[in-house]
Amino acid sequence: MLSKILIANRGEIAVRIIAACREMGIATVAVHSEADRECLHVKLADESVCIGPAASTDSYLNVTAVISAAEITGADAIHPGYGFLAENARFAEIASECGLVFVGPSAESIRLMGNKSAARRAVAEAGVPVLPGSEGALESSDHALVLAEGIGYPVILKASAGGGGRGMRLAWDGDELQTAYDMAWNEAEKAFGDPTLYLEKFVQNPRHIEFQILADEQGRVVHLGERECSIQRRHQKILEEAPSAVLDGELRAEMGRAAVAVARAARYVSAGTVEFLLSADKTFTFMEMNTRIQVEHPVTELVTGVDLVREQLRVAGGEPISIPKRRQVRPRGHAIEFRINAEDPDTLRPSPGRISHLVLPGGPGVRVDTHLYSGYTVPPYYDSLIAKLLVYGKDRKEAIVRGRRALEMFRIEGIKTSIPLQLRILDDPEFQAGDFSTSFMERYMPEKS
Amino acid sequence: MLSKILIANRGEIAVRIIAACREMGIATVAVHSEADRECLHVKLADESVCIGPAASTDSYLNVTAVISAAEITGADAIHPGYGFLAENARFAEIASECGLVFVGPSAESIRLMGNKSAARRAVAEAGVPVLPGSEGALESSDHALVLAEGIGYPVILKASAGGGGRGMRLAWDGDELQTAYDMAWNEAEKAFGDPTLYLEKFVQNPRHIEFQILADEQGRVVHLGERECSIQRRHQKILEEAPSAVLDGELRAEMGRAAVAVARAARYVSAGTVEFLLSADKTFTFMEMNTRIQVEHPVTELVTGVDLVREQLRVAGGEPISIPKRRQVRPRGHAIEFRINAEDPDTLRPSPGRISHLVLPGGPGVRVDTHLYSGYTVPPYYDSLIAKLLVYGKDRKEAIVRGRRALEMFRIEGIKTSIPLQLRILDDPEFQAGDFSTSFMERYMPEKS
Amino acid sequence: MFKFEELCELIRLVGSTDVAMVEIEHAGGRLRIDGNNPVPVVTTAAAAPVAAPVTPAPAESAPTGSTGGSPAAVDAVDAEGAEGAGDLHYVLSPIVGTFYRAPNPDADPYVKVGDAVDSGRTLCIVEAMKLMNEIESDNTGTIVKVLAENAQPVEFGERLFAIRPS
Amino acid sequence: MFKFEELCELIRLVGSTDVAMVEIEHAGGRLRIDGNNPVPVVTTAAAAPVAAPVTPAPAESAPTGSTGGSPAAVDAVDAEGAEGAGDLHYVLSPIVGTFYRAPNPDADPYVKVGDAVDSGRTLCIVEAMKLMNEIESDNTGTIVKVLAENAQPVEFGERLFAIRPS
Repeated sequence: MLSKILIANRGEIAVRIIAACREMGIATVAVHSEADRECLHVKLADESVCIGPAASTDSYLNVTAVISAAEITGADAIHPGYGFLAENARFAEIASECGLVFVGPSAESIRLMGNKSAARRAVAEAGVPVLPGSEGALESSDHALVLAEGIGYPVILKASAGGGGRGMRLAWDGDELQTAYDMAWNEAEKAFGDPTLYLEKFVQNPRHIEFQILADEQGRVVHLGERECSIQRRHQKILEEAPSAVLDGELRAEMGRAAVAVARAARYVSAGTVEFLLSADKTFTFMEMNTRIQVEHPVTELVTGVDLVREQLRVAGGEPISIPKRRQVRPRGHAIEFRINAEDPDTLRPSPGRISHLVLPGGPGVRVDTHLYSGYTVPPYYDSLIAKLLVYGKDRKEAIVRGRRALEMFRIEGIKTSIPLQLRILDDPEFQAGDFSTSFMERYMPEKS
Repeated sequence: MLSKILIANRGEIAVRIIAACREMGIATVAVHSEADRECLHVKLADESVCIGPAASTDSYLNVTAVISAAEITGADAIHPGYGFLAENARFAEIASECGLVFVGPSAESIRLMGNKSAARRAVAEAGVPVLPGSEGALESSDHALVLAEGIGYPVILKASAGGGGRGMRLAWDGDELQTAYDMAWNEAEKAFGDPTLYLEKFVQNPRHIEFQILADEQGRVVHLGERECSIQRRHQKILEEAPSAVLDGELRAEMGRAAVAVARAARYVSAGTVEFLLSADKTFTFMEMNTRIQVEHPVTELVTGVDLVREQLRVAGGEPISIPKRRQVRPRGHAIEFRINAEDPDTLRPSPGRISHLVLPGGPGVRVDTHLYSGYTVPPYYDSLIAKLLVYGKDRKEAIVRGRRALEMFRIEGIKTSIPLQLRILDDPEFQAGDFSTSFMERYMPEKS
Repeated sequence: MFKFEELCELIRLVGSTDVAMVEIEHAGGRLRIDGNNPVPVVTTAAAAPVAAPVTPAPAESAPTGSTGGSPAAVDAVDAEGAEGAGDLHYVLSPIVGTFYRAPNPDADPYVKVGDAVDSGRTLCIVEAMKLMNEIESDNTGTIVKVLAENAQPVEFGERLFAIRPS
Repeated sequence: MFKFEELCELIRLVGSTDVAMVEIEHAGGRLRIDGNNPVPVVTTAAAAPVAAPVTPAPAESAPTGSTGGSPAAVDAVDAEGAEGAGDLHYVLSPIVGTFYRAPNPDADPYVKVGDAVDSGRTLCIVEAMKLMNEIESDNTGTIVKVLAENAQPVEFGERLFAIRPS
């Protein structure tokens, strides 16, 4: 059992972790940059430590500062949240070396799943479908051309060390592939310091479906069903829901088994997410595994009643998952998460600034996870996510109706937010029909200038 | 189906009704006094009308002003909320005469249940146990003495027109009853303009258990289980929960049947509540019926998933209750409501004023129904209830743990609130054990000065 | 300019009310106190010797989204602008209802702009629940502006007429 | 324009109410106090006879509930009070860690109050992850106060020493 946790993160996820810790009787230490003195997680934690200046490279990404803060406060564990150091294998390793429990999987699991081509190979060996593509890293553009001929175009180049869409290039024929190879190589080199590329068949208009996993040290691995995450913009999720409108019981069970197999292949312990591409003909292939708690985890919490952060903390303390062994986790009802970003809903430009007026929606079926308060200034240095509005209804229709009224009753003044964009998505007939793919948001993208 | 509703109330319940209306596509009209221009329900409704000065007798209780506001805005229905005009039979009648749908039961039902001795008689005739006592009004103190000899002391005198503890007097012997009779008569006369009294056996340390009822025009009456409301102070509920720790399935079914019988005896249509006293030996007797939506209705919403205000609006529009006919409503998990009042937690004196800082708790299993926002000034003219914090957990233990952390993460600055008192209740071993009666709060009452 | 205690009192006052800003220039000195309001609305007349013209945003103007209020509020501002605000008297609606300028659709209005009225003179009707309530002037003077529209709803406390007292 | 105590009172007042800004110009002096801002922004004009020391609640002092901050914050205030704040220079901790005044438990402190130090002189050690980081003076002068306690944690940016520059 853990007794004091340092939360190596900020904003809403830090507040969320504090809530879980309080319910478990675990003391909390907040860390913060100089720009985050007034951030809510600092006010709500039992203790706080300033670890550096505003720039996240010097504070939230500063391994020495974070570990040192844990040491001077006597914390026995570190929860990394998402982003920042959450998927940094070296950080997990250092924490362990310093006698601190890392609330997450082992460094080995992080490292394996962080290397996209290695992960792809391990997953394929575990019998989970992957997209046709290169077995490991590409040797040259000629190598890519030969493989692409065999697989058939279109193909996509991805950085082995990649994520967030950088180092990704699509090619519809050999000429395009030749050019794309050099560009992707350079981008990957620049973004990740590692130019290694791999190649995959490109699926047109797929759905992005992910499965929530929980695994404990006792060797139990369970999945808690899927989240539909196809509503994305530049590979950033905007709205997530559960269940997905296109999965039936059989496909859900099959994909769930695959997700568990992936977790087992990675010797995974803790909460994690296995992402799949689902093509129009309902064939699914492994995309990647996220080795952390995710922004959209509350969607699963709402339909399963399982507190994922508490489970994660239990497992980190060496205890087994609390879900009764014989009980199949059976999602009930429908949940939607709306990410509320501090940004202009038309230009998508960040909109930091002072919150002059704030009204959070209440009433049945509504949950708001946020670090906002009236008078708080959203700093320009970090992610623009400022709140997660979650709604729950007995079915998708009720969740959509509830989502609209909650968005309408959510008032944020002083900055621009994505609330108007979310309302437009809800009014979209294709969204309402559940008939969409990852290309859905293209219609809402501002023209590139 | 209703198309535009005037909400003849203010604060959190008006906001709650707006949420339900938005989900049903019903337009809303807020009314407000001059002191409530900045109240949240005014900001969130589609339209608003100022109906009078601060004093509620001149605004929220002003029948002409409310009806007139409905007429000039073209509303087709009036939702009275709770308090104010909610249980005023004459108001319900006038609304109907003016062609407005009154969202609640008929004037006849309100009138019957509003007269405590008449209600008692009707309920007894329906076969529901009532406390031994006078059949209707007492004729004199001698009449009271004779009855009391037969029933056995202690007995309690109550005003027929009463409520909220006024006109109530306890007597342990004939001498006390003689004195109590005159005092209760005078109090009732002063408080309600009607000195009529009735007499009942007094139950020592009972529990206050109430059942939620829904009834439609099609003649269907269902109950949605009980709420445990024994944590009271001066007959004002402070904390409510569901289910009650002392009801087993059999007793719940029996009391539920009794509650349905009461509703049928009152020819009840709409949402309503039947209150029972439950003595230590688990015998229950009818206390009264509240012919309105209640403050604590979200407790039942959390454990049943039924949106009571939406059901109430459906029924008012002539539609049947939406709960499938064959489905027994089976409460799941445990919910607690904490009433947050603007008051000093020690002296219990009201504490109106400006909210200078506000943080609402989020995370799993938390719901906040409130009209507060940072910068809002709580006026001194109305009820001190400013927020309802609701928590849900898989069992009572989890709900209590979650309640504590949510209360700790609920920050209200600028006024005093009952949050510290609620935390003290949660820490009470007898509360935690579920072992309490309506006398529980006596230990937390300030000394009378 | 001010004593120290007076200054403190002023700051407390601004901080505890909804005033957005107070600015004072006097004898070469200048004082400005900004309150915490989203909308800056307080202005003072230029070189005025302190005191009077600290007129906050009129509380009587109808809130946004209000039913019958918006046109009236606009008119009220016009009236103030056109005529110089300080010396006008406003007749307010004592009830919620529908405003009528005449006793029946075919009759002449009770009063029109330019009319001299005595205190107690009937100015209009506000109908509520089928009852015709005659509204009387509570001042003596000249009707400068009619601020509500015939047959339109009015709120409690809404401005109906502007009168220049005589 | 104001006495020092009066000025402090004013600042406290602005800080505790919802006033956003107070600006005063008088007899060639100018005072401006911004309230309610995350960034401290008090400035005074040079001409004012108010002197410099309008140092607001130091932003560097640790927030409530902070780990190692409280005693240091108290000391810092002492130092200001005792010595007249404006001309002091503070050496801040460039990292999170544990503060040591001496290279080892048996050794003498690197410096003590009253010592003259040059820029570049080692003042203390802040240990982070078993690494002993020598912290050097970034100014030349006299040590007026040691603001952190030996073997106690310090935050990033926390004040370690007060130096009167020479």
